[in-house]
Amino acid sequence: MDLLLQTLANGIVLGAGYAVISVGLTLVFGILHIANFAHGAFFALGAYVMFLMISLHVPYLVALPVAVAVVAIVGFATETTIVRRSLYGEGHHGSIIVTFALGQAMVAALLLIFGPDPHPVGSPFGQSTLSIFGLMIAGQRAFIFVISVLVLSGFGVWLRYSTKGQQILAVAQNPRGALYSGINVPMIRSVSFVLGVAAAGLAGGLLAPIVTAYPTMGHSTLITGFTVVILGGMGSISGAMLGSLLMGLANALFETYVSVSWTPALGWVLVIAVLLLWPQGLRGRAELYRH
Amino acid sequence: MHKTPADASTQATAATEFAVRASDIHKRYGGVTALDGVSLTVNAGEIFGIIGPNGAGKSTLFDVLCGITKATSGKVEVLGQDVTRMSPHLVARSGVARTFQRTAVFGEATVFDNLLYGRHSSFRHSVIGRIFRSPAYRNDHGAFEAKAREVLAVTGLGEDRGRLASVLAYGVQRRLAVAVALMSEPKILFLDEPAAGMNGRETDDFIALIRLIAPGRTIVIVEHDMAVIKSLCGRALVVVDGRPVVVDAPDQVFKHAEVISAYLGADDD
Amino acid sequence: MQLHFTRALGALMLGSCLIAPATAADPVKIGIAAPLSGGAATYGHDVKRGAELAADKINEKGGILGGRKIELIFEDDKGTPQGGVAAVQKLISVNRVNAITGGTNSSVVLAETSITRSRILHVNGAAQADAITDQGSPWLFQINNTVSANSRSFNAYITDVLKPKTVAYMGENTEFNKTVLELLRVSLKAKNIEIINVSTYDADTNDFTSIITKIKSLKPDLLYVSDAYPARAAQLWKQVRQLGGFPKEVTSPGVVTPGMMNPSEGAMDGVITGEIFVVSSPGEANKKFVDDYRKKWNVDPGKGNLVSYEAVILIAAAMDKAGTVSDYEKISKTIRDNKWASPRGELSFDAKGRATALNFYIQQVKGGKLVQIDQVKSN
Amino acid sequence: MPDLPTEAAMTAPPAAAIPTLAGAQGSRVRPLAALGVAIVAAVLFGTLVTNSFIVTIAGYTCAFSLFALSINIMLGGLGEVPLGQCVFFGIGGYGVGIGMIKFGLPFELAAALSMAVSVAAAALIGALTLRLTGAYFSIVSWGLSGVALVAALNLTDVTGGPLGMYGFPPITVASIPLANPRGYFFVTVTVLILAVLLLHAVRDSRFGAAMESVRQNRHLAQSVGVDIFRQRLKAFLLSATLAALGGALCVPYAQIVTPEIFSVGNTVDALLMVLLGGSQLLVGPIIGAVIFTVIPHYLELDPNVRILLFSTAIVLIMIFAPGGLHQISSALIRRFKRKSGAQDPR
Repeated sequence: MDLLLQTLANGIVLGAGYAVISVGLTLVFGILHIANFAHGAFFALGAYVMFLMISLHVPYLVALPVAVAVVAIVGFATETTIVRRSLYGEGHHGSIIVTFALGQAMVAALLLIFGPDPHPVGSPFGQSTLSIFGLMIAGQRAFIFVISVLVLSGFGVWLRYSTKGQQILAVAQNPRGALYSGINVPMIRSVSFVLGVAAAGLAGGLLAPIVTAYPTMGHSTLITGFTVVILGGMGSISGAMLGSLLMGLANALFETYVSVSWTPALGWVLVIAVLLLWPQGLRGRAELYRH
Repeated sequence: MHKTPADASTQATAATEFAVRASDIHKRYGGVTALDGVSLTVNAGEIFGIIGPNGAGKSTLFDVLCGITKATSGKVEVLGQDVTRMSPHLVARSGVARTFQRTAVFGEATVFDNLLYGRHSSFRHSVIGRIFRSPAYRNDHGAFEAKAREVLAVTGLGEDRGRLASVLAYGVQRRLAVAVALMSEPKILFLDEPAAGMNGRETDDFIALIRLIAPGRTIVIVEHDMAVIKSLCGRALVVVDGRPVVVDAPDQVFKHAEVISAYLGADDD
Repeated sequence: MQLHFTRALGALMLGSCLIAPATAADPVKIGIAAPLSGGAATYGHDVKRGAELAADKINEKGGILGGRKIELIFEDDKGTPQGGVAAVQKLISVNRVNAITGGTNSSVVLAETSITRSRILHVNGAAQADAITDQGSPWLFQINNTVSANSRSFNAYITDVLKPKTVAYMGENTEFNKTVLELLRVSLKAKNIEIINVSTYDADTNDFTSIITKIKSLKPDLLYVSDAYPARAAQLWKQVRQLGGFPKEVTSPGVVTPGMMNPSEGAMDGVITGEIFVVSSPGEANKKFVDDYRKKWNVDPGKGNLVSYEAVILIAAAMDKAGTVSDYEKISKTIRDNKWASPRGELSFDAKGRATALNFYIQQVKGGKLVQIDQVKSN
Repeated sequence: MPDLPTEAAMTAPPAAAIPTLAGAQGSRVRPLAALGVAIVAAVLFGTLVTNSFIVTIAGYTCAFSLFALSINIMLGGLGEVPLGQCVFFGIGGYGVGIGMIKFGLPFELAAALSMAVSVAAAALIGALTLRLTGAYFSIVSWGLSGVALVAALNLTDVTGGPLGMYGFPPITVASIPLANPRGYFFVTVTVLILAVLLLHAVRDSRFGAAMESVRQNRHLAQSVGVDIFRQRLKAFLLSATLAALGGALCVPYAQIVTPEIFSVGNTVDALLMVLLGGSQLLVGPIIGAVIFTVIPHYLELDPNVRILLFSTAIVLIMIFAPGGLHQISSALIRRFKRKSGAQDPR
């Protein structure tokens, strides 16, 4: 029984981590209709900025926003130099390849600058462990859980009630209509891209103390992100949240009660099953992937 | 041969067999009702117009008629066969061709290849047949060449056969779209706002083209440009807010009160 | 069969290898195929550093064969078999190297041997899979202990000294870890110690909380972790620590590196492991190696650095003694018939071309450093 | 249909002759002449080049080009990015490995069987995934390759587990030993040429035309009677067959088949080849493959710098010349023609 409760707790905390990773991915897909295969690289970038800050003795809680800002800036540069020029309008075909190549380039760059070895990223919560009625939760994970709940709910409120947020939703619903109704669609697009990438940076900064910083760290993250996002329905933020929770619980339960070695396959099996039942994913909208 | 409203109506009464018959079509997207109980009958051999203000549901009706979108309820018969649930490519193979408002042609291909693609449904040869030049392949081949020559002549695209569709002038692209449709030797031809964005000369040429290809075919046109409807159609259906208002000769329908109010009300482009 | 076919290969390619006879002044080229890009690049680094130190040492002494210097040529094996084959092919046919070494990933080295067998001298530095030298091949040698050699020594220590009642195992799903697990099962069974849980995860796993939670719920006496990838192992131990740890904790022999201990930030303290080399081990040779290494790279050497160092030294010394750089029959015989000085003492090679370390050190992580706590005869 | 193009080219204004991105146009370079050149070049290369490294790499490049071609059936043919294509590449490799080592089959038979298995797998996967398009298709197929990798790692009895299948008996095709670099090269290059001929025929067939029409304008294609799903499935099956063949022919090179064969890295390499050469040119992937495999061996660069350069190149290509080198070269040719006073197209 304890085991079950602990497993569920692990699953939820894990899901919170997935949520931070996937929110940016789903936002970018929803607004720009781009599956950003460079998301993992931006995640790694965020972790490395944290590593630099920490090694400069910047306190963790200060370093985190800095990391997000730096990644956001890089994201903006990418948007103006690459994404805007090549990817808007046309189908997924180009965007997949460009973002994939971009990701590879960034990882190679990280490898050249920082070398292949993993770097520790200290965090005040790094070593501590919370125990709530006998349930053990690593401090950093508890922290991630809190932050992701705060950030995501904040983001949701912002989308719903701020003008810009509503414009973003409008563009996601119907770009042409938004254009006619006088919304500056290109601007909304770059805003969304930067937001999405910044979210990846945040995820990197949050998870770095757990997974350490190494160049190829984004790979598995990207895979998790995509499974979660497809499960929830690409472009749907609530779907991503739902998907994260489900995937977190599913992984935890499967690892504890079934088989660890087959867990990596579980996510994809779930994804395919879901897509067969609900072709747009749990919360997705059809037009998002209609040709 | 140019149909006047008069001989169209006589034909309408005379004709017993119909080309398209839709009965009580309803179409809903989520909460929105696009079509609300539309029924219509298009007689074989006539040129039939569908008009109405923007967002009246013309295009939806059009898509339902030629099988691209499926009606929520109601029945569509084309050439005597029920196509209500039939998948689009099968509808196409049963002798129905159409043009589109926007994505009109195969842009990256030459005019000639556009015709080739248009011929798909009447080809029979396999890849193996292609390699060994099987009789089936040679038949397809001959038939295609003959048809292509004819269509190129009719649509006056002979000069442009080697050009990329995307580099052609707009009016020419429209003629190419019709040419592609003609390659499948359709009994019924659906034209979705064919004259939209054409200048006067292009429009006149286009009207001439339609008259040229009309004989032996049924043609259904959705169009804003009343001049086109008036000069081509024997009868026209007016759709307003997803409901059929009146079917009559084009110059008659505008005497209808509801039509007038609808057109004055709606800001037409 | 195998041999037969590669003879054909050798015969065919030799022609292209032995053009332009070398003169006394030409350097002796040693080709090093190692992962320099991608996820395994961290191992490639170890190889590079060890090998370069060795080359420096030899060339300081004026090279071999009356003044021929050692020249190292590195090629990226990308950590994949295809990459390894391409790298070795190129080193042999384009760079015209006189011997091949490097190699960290077993499946990569295994692929490489299909090219080098009966064609060129191949000294495998770090890769541990028994499969590499099992078929035995006249010109193929292995410096590092095989997995089984290491495990036999280490498991003996577990069963005879640590004497746990129950054991839980977790490790990555690789050939190396699979072998470790099999051997562990055998030795535990012999002393009828129960192995109560086995969890093998794949390369992309970075969250172990549920695995650890489950294992903790089974309250094992000893946790055996088998994971050679520094980044992941560091995360794993952190998470073990955060969930309270286990009475006895050991990790598979021959995998603990500074690159693993530093990022673990003390989480590995108390973990016991075994190794064929330890910085603090006695002996002039070892002290000298460690000092030289610190001087060149100002970090402590690890096993990965040591074996690639030894590989280069061995190749050079053997060529020198045999008085040839291309008569591999003769060089190989020389290697088999003699004992070779190394920081670990005198190495000798058995019929399959495997060197067996003289000593096997049981070590424990203390304050982020490996400290020797026991020493068993390697068998 | 080869007669038509030439006939078209004759009667059409010179504009018809300008190279374009259009699929059918790509095949209008007099096929027989091209074939002759290819054969002569292959024979000369195979007989004159003595450096065994280059000959072996060439053989491997031909084998891998088959995989690139199969990717291009999906990319150039359907406009999809099949990140999971390595599944079929891997089936080809494991098919040979299991067939030869576990069942002692001859290479040819093992390869044929692996192709059959690959087609069966493609039929199943296609039924599941081909109704998806764009990013959905790419990601899900990628995921399936992940599943394949996990399976290869864990089904030790079948796949040999993490260390895979190794210790092959001598591999021969029609009693040509593939251990011999020349033998390997001639076999792979022959298969490659045959494959290109097949694809050329496909492109000019009813199927090819339908595929191209779907890629360019699926709605219009549907409205002229093309069954989109069926065409996509046929293309998928064809590409799976080629991928398996490529995977099988790569085995003699590495002499080992490991689970990494299912890693997306292989797909990405092939994708880069296709993009370098140009996805709309029939032999584009092969050109790309040559550039991609040969150049790195002569650039004395840090491997990571190399990756950085290649990836950046891809981004630039996608921004400025989505048609790859093929597009660049034809653009240059056109400019040159204009300069030399040739009639300006259009």
